[in-house]
Amino acid sequence: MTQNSYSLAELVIAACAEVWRDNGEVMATGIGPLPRIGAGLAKLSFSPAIQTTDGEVWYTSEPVGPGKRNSEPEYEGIANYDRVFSALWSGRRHALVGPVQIDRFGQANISVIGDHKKPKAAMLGARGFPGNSISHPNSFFFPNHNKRAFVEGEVDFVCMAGYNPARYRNGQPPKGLDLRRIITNLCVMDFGGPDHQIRVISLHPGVTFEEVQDNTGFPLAKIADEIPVTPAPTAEQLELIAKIDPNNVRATVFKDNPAGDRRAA
Amino acid sequence: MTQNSYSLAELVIAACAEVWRDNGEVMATGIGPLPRIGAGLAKLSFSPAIQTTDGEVWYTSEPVGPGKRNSEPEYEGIANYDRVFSALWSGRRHALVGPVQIDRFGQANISVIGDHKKPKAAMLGARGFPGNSISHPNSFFFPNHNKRAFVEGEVDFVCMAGYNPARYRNGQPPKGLDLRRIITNLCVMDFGGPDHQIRVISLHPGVTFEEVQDNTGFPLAKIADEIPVTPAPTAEQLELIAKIDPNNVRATVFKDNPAGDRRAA
Amino acid sequence: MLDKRMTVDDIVGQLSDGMTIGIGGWATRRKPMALIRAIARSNLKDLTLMAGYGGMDIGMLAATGKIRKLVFAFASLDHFPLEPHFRNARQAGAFEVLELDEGMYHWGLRAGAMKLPFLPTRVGIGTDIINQSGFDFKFVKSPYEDGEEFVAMPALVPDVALIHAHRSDERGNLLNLSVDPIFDELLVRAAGKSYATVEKIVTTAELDMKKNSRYNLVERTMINGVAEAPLGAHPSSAAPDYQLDLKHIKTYVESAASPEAWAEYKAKFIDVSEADYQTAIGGEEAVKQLPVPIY
Amino acid sequence: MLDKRMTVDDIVGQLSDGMTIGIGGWATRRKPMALIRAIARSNLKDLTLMAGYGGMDIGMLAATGKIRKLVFAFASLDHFPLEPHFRNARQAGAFEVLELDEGMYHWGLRAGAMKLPFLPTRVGIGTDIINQSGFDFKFVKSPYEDGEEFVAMPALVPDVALIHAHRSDERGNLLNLSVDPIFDELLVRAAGKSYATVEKIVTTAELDMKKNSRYNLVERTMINGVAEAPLGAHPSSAAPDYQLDLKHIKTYVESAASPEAWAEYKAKFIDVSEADYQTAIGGEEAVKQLPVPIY
Repeated sequence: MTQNSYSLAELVIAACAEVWRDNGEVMATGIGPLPRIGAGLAKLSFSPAIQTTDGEVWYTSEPVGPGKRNSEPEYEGIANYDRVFSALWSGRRHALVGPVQIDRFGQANISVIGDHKKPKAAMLGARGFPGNSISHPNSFFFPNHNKRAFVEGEVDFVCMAGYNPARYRNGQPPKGLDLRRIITNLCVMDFGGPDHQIRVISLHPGVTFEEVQDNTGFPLAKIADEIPVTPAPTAEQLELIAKIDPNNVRATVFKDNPAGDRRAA
Repeated sequence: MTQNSYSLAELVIAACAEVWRDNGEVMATGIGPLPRIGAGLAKLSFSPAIQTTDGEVWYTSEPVGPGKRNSEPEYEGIANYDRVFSALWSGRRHALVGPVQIDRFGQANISVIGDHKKPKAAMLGARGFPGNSISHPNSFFFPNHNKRAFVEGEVDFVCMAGYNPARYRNGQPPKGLDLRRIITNLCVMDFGGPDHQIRVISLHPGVTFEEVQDNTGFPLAKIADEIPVTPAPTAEQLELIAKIDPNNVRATVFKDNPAGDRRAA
Repeated sequence: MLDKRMTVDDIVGQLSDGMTIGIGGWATRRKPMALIRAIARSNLKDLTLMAGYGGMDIGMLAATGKIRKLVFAFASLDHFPLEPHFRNARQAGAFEVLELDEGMYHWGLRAGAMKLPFLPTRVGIGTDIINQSGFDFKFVKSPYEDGEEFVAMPALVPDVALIHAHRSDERGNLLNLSVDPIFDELLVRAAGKSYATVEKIVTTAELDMKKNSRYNLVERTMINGVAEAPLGAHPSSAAPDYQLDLKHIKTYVESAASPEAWAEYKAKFIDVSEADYQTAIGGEEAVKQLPVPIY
Repeated sequence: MLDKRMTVDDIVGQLSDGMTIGIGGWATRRKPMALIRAIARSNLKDLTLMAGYGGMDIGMLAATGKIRKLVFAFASLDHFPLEPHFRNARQAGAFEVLELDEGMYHWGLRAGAMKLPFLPTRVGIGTDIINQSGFDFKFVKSPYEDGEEFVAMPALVPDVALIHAHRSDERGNLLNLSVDPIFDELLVRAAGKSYATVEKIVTTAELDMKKNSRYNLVERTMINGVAEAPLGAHPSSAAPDYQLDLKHIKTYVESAASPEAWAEYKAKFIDVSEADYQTAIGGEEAVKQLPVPIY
């Protein structure tokens, strides 16, 4: 296995896994194949205490990847709907979700594009985003880093609260608001800039800051003048990823399943 | 079976049953043997829709009397602790309980006699009395009608709210407060006097209003100048009572199990 | 004895124009679809639909023009994330909406169940949920030292709740045998009246309540009527009795492509008796053999 | 792998003077008595005890002088309605109290579980509950048209919750197999940390979670440690594993008659190891044969 033999999906999975490092014993929810496999990777390596589900209603002893299963996993507990709220309101959860839009404040949208009363595009509805956002840590995954996702102004309908002082009657978000990381097809970002400004903390191999900035509707901060490269998944991580995702669903997320290191392309 | 062949306990049971007449489909809770048998009697005769329990955690298809059972009753539903509160907060319950003290406002006490910080007698604690009192109809049973039970001033610790305007910030009790009847060894009373004054609505056979008033710490109203006699249980009712209480626990409630019609004594 | 048995049409007969109707289940799980179809073919109009965890219940009543206002947190067919008929109607501005967080929705039901006008929550703060024209959200301040300010989530109080369960006796003692009961209990407690369709009405003894106590959804005093409606949740699931019907859901999704496609779906699957519906979907045999879906 | 196994003494070692300790169970059901006995023989002092649905937990810690303040709704031994040691201590003014309604108590736990400082309720209005020196109850007004005023029930937040359950695996995945779980789930969610004694620690597979999901008390992230303590609820019940021990409870009740009687009870049943305790009560065989009580 050469150093470059990992896909962009696998790079993203490893970056997703990192969000659950040092979280303690929390419910780890990864929405979509790559975040879900990422949660599994975290659990099988550096965060064994996190609780992951089968994607439906059970906490399982081992991570369950997307797609068909060869055998029934061992269930360690019930994660029914009521209990998910009990867990999330307690703060003992970290979700990695995939909104349609996000803005400079970390405000995120899955409800509508356009006017809420008569939208250009009606999507899911707010789901649990409002409660998640002010109760427990949240991170984000965007498969297509562009200005339609990273919008210039505010998102069209704020489903997830963010660091926008104008949205709070006392200027301060509830103390549960804790936005952590944004993983995209180009880079990894966090909210560690001045006043929670979104900043690039690593660039995927072969991606430049300018490329990221050009595809983002608002100015980004940098963790350093020289932004690190997103760490390649280790051989051990690639093995664990293959174990969690035997159906290779990860290969279907990005068009043509590109290599993780685009310098090699 | 002659007209007088019923015990005071059976008279009281029939009077207890009456509290659940025309209540619709509610949870009927009778605390203590006579109220419990009374609830069963109501269910087997004029109020078949009420729900009664086995005294522990199950709703049963047929009433379950006190003491040993010959067979397991048919369970129709679960009445676990959580669900009891759901039922009572909904208002769909009528409880018939036996406090230690009650006052002219219907305020009732099962917590302490004397000072709450260092009581002369510590009893149960408030239990669910505060919530019951302002959520659903309540009635009362007192086996010994005397001035220690029907106190002159307010009860020593108000566990159940009553019709005492001074206790309400706006002078009005919550609309759920609905005190219905008081059944004792001497009479049946309700709260139908002026300003919810407690009034005698029937006297047990052989009991005079003066006897009741002399044993009550506050002035009572009368339903009429000629107070009716508490109706004797019918032959059919006595049969049902015997069916519900095959262990004859009812005979142990009043000392020497007196006759219901004390004129015959 | 108490006998609460009714037909599906009897239940729909209890509804009237302008009512607020709460729907149980979740997206593609235990939706009372026999009732939804009966409402869709009725003359009812101007309904306020409370369907926090919505799926085809919203879509079908949207497509048949029954909804004046929708209270919801999402509309989805899960495996098909977007509910196409909901989508068409929303994009046409066909009805008012009050969009809520999923947790706010059941918190509002809990307020209704407890006969409280509101319950405090942080949920909604910082979002557009509390800036909608659909409701004027008020705030409430903690009277204790913390002094924190909360959204006052108003009680959600449907006039009528409609749910689907697995078993009932004549008296309305219900079993919901699903692994996840969702929030049907709170919905029933919040509503003025509640009606349930069930897969099968059995004797009280057959409920085997001693074994099944944790599946007893709610006490019977909260249930005003029960109708036997086998496969009444189809094409959503009533597991363990049967799974969702992904093929049928796909047909339904495709029916949103054009008015003609919808007319065809409606003629075949809505404007027919439940007996004919069951024949059209391949009968009980086929439904009971649907595979367990993968999530 | 995650291993949360501890001993009863390990758990008591996590407690310290002045802490607020919440106790699960109800009167004579699933009281964590092995832990209560261990606290009773420890040097711990000045505890605030939250035992809404109290029994011997309150009585034993009252009789051994551990309680500085008691938060409760009742203390009872059910078949013996009055808890005699609680009674003696109360009548001696031995500790402060905050007396609550049973429903207020779990409503306060729910506030704690949801990280809210209070929840509104009508309960307490018109009673002396809200006039006690133990807490300065505040009021909160509905911000909607009704304008109704409510008691603001403060969150109950124990530093540590102690509960007894039936099974656990090493990771703290719990089964509470009782017909009625009471409010142990809310207590655990409200507390800063939670520890459980269980009848038996088994493998995760042996929990048979697929069959027992509705008996899974709470997710393991809420459980900080588990100790195997067979008969750990005795003399209260841990049905279906065993019933309450009415004879032992009678002995306990009688031990309140005099300081000598109490000294004798304490020497025999508290100041001993759990192994000796089990011998003193006749061993597992005897306890497992206790009859089902009649209510």
